[in-house]
Amino acid sequence: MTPSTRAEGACKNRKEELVQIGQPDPRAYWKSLEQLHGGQKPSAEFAKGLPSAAVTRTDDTRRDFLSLMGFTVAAAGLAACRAPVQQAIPMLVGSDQIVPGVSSWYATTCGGCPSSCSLLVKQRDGRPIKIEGNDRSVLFGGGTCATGQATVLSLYDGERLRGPAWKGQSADWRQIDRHVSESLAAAERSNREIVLLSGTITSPSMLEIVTDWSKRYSNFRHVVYDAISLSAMRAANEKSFGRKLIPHYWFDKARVIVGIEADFLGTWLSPVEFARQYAASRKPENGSSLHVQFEPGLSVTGSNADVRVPVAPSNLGAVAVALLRRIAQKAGMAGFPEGPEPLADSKKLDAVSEELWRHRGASLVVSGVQDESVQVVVNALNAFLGNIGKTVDTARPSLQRSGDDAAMAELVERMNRGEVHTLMLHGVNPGYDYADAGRFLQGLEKVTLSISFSDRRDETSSHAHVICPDHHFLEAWGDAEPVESHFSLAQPLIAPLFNTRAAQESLLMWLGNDTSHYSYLRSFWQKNMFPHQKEAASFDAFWDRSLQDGVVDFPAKSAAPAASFHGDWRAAASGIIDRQKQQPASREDSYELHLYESVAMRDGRSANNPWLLELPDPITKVTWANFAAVSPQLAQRLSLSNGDVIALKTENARAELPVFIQPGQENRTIALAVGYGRKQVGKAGNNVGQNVYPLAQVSNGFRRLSALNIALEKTGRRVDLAGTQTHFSMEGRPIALETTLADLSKESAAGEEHKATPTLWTEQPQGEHSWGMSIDMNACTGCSACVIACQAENNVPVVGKDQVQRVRIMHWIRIDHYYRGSEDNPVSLHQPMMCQHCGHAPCETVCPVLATTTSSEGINQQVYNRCVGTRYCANNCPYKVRRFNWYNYTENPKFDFNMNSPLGRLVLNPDVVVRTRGVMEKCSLCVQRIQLAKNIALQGKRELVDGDIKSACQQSCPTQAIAFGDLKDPNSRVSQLMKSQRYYQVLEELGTRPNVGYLKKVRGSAVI
Amino acid sequence: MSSTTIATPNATSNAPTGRTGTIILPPPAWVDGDTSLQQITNDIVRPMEARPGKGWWICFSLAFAAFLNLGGMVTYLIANGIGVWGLNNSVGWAFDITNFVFWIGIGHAGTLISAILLLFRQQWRTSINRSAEAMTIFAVMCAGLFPAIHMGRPWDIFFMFPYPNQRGPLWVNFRSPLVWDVFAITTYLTISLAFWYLGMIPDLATMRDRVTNRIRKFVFRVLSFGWNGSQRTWARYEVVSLVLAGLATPLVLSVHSIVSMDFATSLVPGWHTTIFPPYFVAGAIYSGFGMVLTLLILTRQTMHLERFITMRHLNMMAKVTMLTGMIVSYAYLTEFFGAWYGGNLYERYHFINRATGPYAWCFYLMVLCNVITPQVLWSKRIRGSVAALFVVSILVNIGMWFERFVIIVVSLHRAFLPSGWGMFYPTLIDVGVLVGAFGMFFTFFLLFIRFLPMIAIWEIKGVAQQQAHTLAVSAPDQTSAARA
Amino acid sequence: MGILAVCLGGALAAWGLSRVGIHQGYEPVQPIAFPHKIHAGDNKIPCLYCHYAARTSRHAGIPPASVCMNCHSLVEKQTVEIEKLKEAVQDLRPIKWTKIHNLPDFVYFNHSQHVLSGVACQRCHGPVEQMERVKQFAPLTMGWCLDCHREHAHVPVAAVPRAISTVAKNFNPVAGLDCTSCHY
Amino acid sequence: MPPVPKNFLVATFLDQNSLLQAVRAVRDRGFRIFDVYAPYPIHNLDGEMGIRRTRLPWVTLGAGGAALIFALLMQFYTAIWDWPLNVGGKPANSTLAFVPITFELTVLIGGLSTVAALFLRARLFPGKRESPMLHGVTDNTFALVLRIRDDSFDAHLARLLLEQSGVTGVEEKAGEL
Repeated sequence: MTPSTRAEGACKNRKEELVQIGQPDPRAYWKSLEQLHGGQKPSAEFAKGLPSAAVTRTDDTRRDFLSLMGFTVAAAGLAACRAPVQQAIPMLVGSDQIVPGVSSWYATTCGGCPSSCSLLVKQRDGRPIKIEGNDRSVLFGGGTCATGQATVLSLYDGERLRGPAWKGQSADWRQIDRHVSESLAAAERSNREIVLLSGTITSPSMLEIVTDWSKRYSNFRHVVYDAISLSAMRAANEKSFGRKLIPHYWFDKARVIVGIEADFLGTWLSPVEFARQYAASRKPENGSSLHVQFEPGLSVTGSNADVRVPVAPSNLGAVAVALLRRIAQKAGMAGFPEGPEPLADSKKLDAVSEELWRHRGASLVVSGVQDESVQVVVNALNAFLGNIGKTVDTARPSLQRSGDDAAMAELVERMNRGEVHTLMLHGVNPGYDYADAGRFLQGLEKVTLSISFSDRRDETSSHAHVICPDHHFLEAWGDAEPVESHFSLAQPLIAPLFNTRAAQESLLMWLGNDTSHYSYLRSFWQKNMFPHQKEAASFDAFWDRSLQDGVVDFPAKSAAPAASFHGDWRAAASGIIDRQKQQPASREDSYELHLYESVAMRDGRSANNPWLLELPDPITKVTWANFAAVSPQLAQRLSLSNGDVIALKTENARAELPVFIQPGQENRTIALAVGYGRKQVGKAGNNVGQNVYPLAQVSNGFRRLSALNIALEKTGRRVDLAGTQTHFSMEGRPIALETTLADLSKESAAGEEHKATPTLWTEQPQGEHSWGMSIDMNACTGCSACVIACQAENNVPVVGKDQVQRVRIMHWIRIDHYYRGSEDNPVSLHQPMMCQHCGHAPCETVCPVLATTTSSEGINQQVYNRCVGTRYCANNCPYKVRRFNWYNYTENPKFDFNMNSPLGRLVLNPDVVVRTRGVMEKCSLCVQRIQLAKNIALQGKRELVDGDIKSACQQSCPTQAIAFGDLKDPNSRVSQLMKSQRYYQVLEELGTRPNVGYLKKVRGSAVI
Repeated sequence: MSSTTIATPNATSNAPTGRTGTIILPPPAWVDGDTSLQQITNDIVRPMEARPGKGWWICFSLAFAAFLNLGGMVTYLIANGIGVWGLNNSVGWAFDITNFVFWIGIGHAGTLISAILLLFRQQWRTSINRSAEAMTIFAVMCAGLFPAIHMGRPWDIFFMFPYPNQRGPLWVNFRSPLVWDVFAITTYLTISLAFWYLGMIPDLATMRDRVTNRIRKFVFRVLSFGWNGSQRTWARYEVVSLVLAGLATPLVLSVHSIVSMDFATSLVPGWHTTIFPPYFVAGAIYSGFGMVLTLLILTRQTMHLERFITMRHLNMMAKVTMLTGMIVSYAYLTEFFGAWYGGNLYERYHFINRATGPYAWCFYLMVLCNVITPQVLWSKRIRGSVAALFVVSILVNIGMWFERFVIIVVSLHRAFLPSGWGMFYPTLIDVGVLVGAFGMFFTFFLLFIRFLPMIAIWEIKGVAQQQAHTLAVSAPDQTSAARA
Repeated sequence: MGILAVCLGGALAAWGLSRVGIHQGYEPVQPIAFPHKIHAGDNKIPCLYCHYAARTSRHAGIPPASVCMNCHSLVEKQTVEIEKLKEAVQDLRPIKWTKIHNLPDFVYFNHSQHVLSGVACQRCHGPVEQMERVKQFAPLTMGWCLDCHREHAHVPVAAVPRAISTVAKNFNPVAGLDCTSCHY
Repeated sequence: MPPVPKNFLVATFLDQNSLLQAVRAVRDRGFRIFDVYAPYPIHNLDGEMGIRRTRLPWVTLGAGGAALIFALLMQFYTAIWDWPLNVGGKPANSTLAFVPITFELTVLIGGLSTVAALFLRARLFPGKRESPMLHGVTDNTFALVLRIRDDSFDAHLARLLLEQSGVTGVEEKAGEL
């Protein structure tokens, strides 16, 4: 690989090091498959992509200049002096797959969480650099989530293990295989168990390997453990429908959606898919569905609901029961146990049940409460409403969560009793996230051989005897079946960066099967998938097409009719009522806890990903920490202010977190995000926030994400939270506008189209196109996938907590969150905000050096190399979307995130300049994508068509809230949307004439 | 003024006063004591010839330390990036541009005294114009420092100038007030420097003819351009002075107007207002006079120049300060009225926020210093007290610094979208650069009063001669009264 | 005299400053003395035969050694330089060429866009087919780029010989003058 | 070394009034005053000496006017003709925005040219040596200098006239002025 930049000295040497392949030097990375195989070197000029791109270059210019500052007449002679010699090293043997400088796209499956979304990954010069959704997937439809977008950075995580380790010492695979085989033989002879403890496995081929193991070893057991499990739901569904399953939901078919503490738009089960369905059901053109959410803390889902009711965790079951009581009455079911009304305002429940009943068969009740009885009640609700088989699909269930809390608890006990000989840990970290992590680790001590497939020394693997680091999913083959009969393939985008091995391959190896994982996968598909299809004649053709598409869908395995509900809902309901009655009257000083997955951190597995650490929480906009969300009322009563650290105590755990005053928070409940406070994940994520998993209470064998009777005390300490937005009121300004369904229909009658503000100036000459964007605030859920997508696409640096606190976040797109209404339960609005590409841009007029001007195609273009950094443009930008490079964020040890390491810089997009310090930057409407699309059109000798260009944010959006296109093309989607009655431009009264417009948020009919 | 100069004879007129029979009050005497030419020369150059006193050394050490500190701070700033300041995405300018506007404002009094008062033939300017002009130049140098160092990439500052280049050529944006600033400040500094230096040439010649040390003689010879007091040259010289004064007068008004346009042409609530140019000019003169008062009181007391910088001079300056202070106060009122009357949502919020927001204390400090303080100058007793005037002048300086801070930071920190709101907190480097700029200013000023004639010798001579002449002709008996 | 010296010095300094960062005429010695004259000139091998990436990529690319070997495994003539090439291929040792045309990283230049629009290679690289050793022909300054872009901002590249014959006859893209044509 | 011919008659005074008297006296008798040297400008002396009003302001006007035209042309050329960029949708010819720079350049070049013209006209330049003939004129002495040109110069009469008007010393001196 060539140092294409004019890099000298240390910088160059480092790159030279990178060039050395196969050296033991840990910094010697692959840059491409070809490099690894066959000793071919991909060619030269990776201009900007390589580490230290523009930065060194501009420095050189400066160096040239400074060297001439001291000139006299000799300046002329000096001008002849040369910049450092650059070398270009072509491949020895050309490849028809890799043309330097041309990106290719491969379909694969996301390994960021068990939702297993289908992806298309951009590979450039042998490196995956951008994750995008695979729009051929019928489930996920091309959207992604923030976590998925960020997984590409995890690939280049410097904390990943460079190779396998045996008892803390690095070892080679052969050694390890010998040790493990010996140990397994011993295990077989003993009467102790061999256990594979894994997270949810959606891969059918891997499950086949697990089956092979159970066949081979009689004492083998597979235990599935999810940190955030839906174990109770599975158990309840076994009781209700006779099968341990998680149903697959169809939010798009529901006209009334009732959520009882399930953040299905943010984190719950399969958020990308659900967000997509949800947006479809919420289209105002079709008369939006009604969404009612009962939840303790304000979640992304709750912030989108038409009606949101704050309910304490202990009361959620009662709400479900109260709803069921009403529905049962309507359905004519007798014998419903009597109980108190859970809400002060019982009319609300009447209205909700009325709506549900009115939309029988087209409604949906979901709950994430980890309680069997509640889930049975919810199942009963859906059953009585006739939703089973319609919006609740049990015939083709979701396989995205299969954790079993009880089995895990049992395993821990067995381990402690010394009944486990060999324990293999795959995709789990119970040493961090298990409710009683101490007990688990104690048990681990008693295991004869513990093997972890973790990619790093984490809280669990550091206690294991062997670490056999698994590939990152972008380096690995694989498949997934997120929903029954919907398959998604995974293929490697890069040769393994380190001496890692697919866990599947290790498992096969220890079974004595030395086929590669790839051939195992292929033969598995040949055996199990190929026969079910008819299109392809040969398996090779089928395989190639499947690999190219990334997804294969088969009809449901069993054409069984919708499962009938036969759960004992009466018992479940009375159980809940009894529990409610038994509950001690809540004391003044005891509170409830609500634990939730944050959009950025989820269960904590990506905790070393600086992009995610710096992703503002969609609701609170806090980065780099978790916090205790308390209601304004409680804060006032306890005189707490943002940042005051409080201690929360359960019977056996205690956590201290800073307070964040959260409007809409249930008054007696304190909400905490799990996934933070990891101790052994890496330098970026270690000790960020607090681990609150130990606070979770276990009831009836299920770990609930809540706790009762929490003691709260003030510590007197303060921790300043790093929020990217500190003011959540619009102050009565017309910024994020909303309308109602009723008004909308009235307006359509009036039929008034948006008109540009008048101007005194003559129109400037325009080119062939006029790029514009339209953002549907009704579709935007605030999920923040676009933020990370933009960061990945545009080489946006991570700046760290301190800089965020100093209001210096660099994100080009932010999602503004505003509240309206009362503090106790306000209405939320999410407004993505990026450069509005004003036709009459205030920033341009004030730039002294013409570093920012309007292009002939309507883009507000920022030229970094011309910018001198007066920041005048940022001051004069009414949208405050310009971002200044306060420091050098690349190759600066003070910002020790991905851009400070040669490995981390591999993620940079070579088509976008890495900005040096002192220059202004901002959204460019992904101009590199526009140019690329134009060039592709040129290569294809055709005109650009609508949809050729998708901005990174648009591509990632699961709800298609963002439309980008040519405003001059009257048929483009964006032009069509501009004609919408809901179209408006933010602050258009200033005469800025933005090319980015918004569609107003629509509030549902005010039935409730 | 009017009370003492009912019919002051025209300074250039040689008509014997009183000849026409009008009752003429004696003109004010602007030089006390012996008005013999030699004595004037001796008295004025005394500080340059004597060894500097303890007071000078203390002041100089402090100032120079701060100046060195500025060097360190600026080096650190350029080595690390603008991030070492407290600026952020919401508040892109704070101490940097506050200091810039503050120093530019300080400069204005010098030009006003030297140019505008020359055109108005105000003789009291003669004792103070030299040092006021020097103050202008040093202040503009301080001011010029900030636009340079506030840039993210100061090494690219040459991008700001329209020079032929190989980028197309790519020129500059002549619509940007920052480019106007570049031209305005360059012009202002150059013209002020020319004016100052031109005025100093005869005095440099005086020095050349006095000093005996060969090196000093050489230096003064080079600097004095071979001036020999030729009346033919004097005639041209005076005309050129008038021409320069005529040019500098609109220039000084334009400079702060242009600086104000940095704000006025933007659309930030609190900046976007048409009253800024006159408001800023008045503020500049107000702050400049504050600084002139500070400097002259210090120099007068430490260098014993009471003969030339009389209480009457201080009195005049106090009056100008009071007048401009009231103009400034009026502008504050107008801003609030405009916000209320204009009915613009953002503008209104800004002014409510100015008076009640997190930076309200800055606003009230500004009101205290700029609105309340000048009112005490109505009192003749205060105008006659050096100590009181000194305190007032310091308060004026503080108030005017905060005025700029309020305008810049308070406007920026809560602009249009509440999601983009943020607070500015200065860092040590911010404060260090602020202090350092004062260090630079005072270092230069202290060197100036030590090495260059800080009062225009030749102008004082002219005034003193005329004063002696007039008094002798018109009312010799009132001379002592006027002095009292 | 003095004034003249100052003027002369100033002019020289200005000229010197104006040449900073321009490496026109750069003609480094390459590890293998590859003569473009023989290949592209005498033997008339099309530019895009070896620099095939220029058709699809932003980089024209230096041909992999395997491309050289397409001919040199057949052509019998042997020289010291060809021997160097063959050794490198045998040893799997990449050849480190010295890059001649270097644009700053903040400029995005796409070869394929220009090649497909019909810009002849010689327009920027000069008469390479006559060069024994390649040297930088053009100043590669922004002004130089713009000279051509302005010329073809509305008039497609037509007068210049086509580098590639596959460009559709009636598809004549024009040159962009926006900053974002090259800077992003 | 041959004696240098004494070519100037230098009369020195210690007060302005004596000087004025002397000037009138010698002028009345037809002497042409070479120059008067004074520590400060004496305002009513120019007329007495017969000095014409200087034409330097015309330089200001000319240079300022040229600068004005240059500034306008520069801005028109760069912003409209050479490379009109779309800056905030504003028309390329934003004439009003060009006013400040036009004004500043006019003042700058006008002012500097005037100063330069003064230096040229009065032959002032850095390092020019002072004349030893004029001791004290930068301090407290006024000097009236007559040039002894040829035989027609009545040195005696001149001396007489000067001595009558309160002179402190009259001397014939050789040298350059």
